[in-house]
Amino acid sequence: MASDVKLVYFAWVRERIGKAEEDIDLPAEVSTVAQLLVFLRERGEEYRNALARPEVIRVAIDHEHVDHGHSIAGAREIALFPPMTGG
Amino acid sequence: MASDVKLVYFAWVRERIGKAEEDIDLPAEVSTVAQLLVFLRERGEEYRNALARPEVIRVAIDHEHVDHGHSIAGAREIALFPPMTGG
Amino acid sequence: MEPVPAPILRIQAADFDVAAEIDRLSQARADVGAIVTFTGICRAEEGRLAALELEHYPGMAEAEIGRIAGEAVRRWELSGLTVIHRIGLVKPGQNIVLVAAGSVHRQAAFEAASFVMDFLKSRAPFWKREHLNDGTTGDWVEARDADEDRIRGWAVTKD
Amino acid sequence: MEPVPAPILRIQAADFDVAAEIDRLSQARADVGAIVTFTGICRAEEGRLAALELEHYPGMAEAEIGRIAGEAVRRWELSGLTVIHRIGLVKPGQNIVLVAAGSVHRQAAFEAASFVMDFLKSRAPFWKREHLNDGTTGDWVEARDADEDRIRGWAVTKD
Repeated sequence: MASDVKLVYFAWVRERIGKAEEDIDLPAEVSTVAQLLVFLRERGEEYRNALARPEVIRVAIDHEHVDHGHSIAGAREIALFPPMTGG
Repeated sequence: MASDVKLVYFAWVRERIGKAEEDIDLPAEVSTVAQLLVFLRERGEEYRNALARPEVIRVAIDHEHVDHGHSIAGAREIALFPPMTGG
Repeated sequence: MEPVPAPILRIQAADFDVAAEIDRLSQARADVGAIVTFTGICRAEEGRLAALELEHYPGMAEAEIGRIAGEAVRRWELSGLTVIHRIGLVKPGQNIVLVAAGSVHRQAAFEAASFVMDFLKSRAPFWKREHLNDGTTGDWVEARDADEDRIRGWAVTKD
Repeated sequence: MEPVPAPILRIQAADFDVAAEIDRLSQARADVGAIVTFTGICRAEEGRLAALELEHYPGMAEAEIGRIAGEAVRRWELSGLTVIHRIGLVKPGQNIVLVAAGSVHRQAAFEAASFVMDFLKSRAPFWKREHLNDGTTGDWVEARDADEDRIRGWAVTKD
């Protein structure tokens, strides 16, 4: 069962992937954040470049921080971005 | 050898003693802050009233905090006051 | 204690007026004895920097600041809390962020303002990029490990 | 780091302008990234209070604030430090004291401002007396044990 989810990117993740957001069909076997990052790296060089060091990628599901072991089931919007530098 | 020193009082110590400052001749045997407080309590009821609980009296010699064991030798100005409540 | 006014939380391109925000907190209740403000200012970085560009994640930034402010209001007895974060281009010497906390006693105001700043730095989705005086766009500012460490410090205190 | 401007230390009957003091700190150097202010305000004490009367020990108050500020400048890398303490009559809602600390990084500014306030409270020779709304002169404000405890906390950190 594939699911349709909106991905949004910020800062240098956005720049390297070359877009701010996209809707994507995820295969059923992609069920965690970590698996999503593996899946995305297979989509092309720009993704491999943006996500080369997955340990520095921060992830939010529906506007809440999650860690890489978190399930993405039911997610409407998944955001990928570098560590935050506000304040 | 008696010494002449200026005593200054603040807040309720000043109010209870009934004056803001005085010059006083101290006998030679009054050589520490604690001994000064004993000596002053013998000067009259207003002093006994002001200094009844010597443990709450703060003392400064020449504008610096000192504890009750401190020597008063060479002091020009000795201040007695309650715990501070500024800020 | 009188009721706690809802925190004032704003994300805006415009500058803010620290004095007006302090006045708002001091007038909100008659028992305010202490107001602590933190103002974050764009540094010149030895003259290299023309401006910082502040990007944010609309929707999540508001939600996350709301969660941080809510936690601060639960942890400390505050009479008021204001958080303002700017977005867009900010020049050296200009304001980036304001946190202002009011309380009956000073320690609550100090701790709450420090807590909110620590979590804003490491949890609120904002990113800074340098624009340089030579006309080029510089690097994204790197997160500091020290900031992440401070978050863990508060978590330990919490348990 | 650029040179540290001498701390600005004032004891005055007049009110102060927090915004002006923040501006002075932020303009003093190009590498100021963080300014923390503490403003102490006269509380209404449930409407009982007409004013606080602030007495000080002239000469020693200036000396002691100078020692406290000097210790703060030695302990933390500050770009500037301002301490203003009012004397005389202060009404509810009005300012009593301002401590403002600037630094490259936020933690130094927070800690220095908190340190200076703790020592001002327990070491600077100022005393507050209440003037009540019924026209009488009330009690001298009692020192809080918690304030004395905080001083010891800093001393432990120092060793």
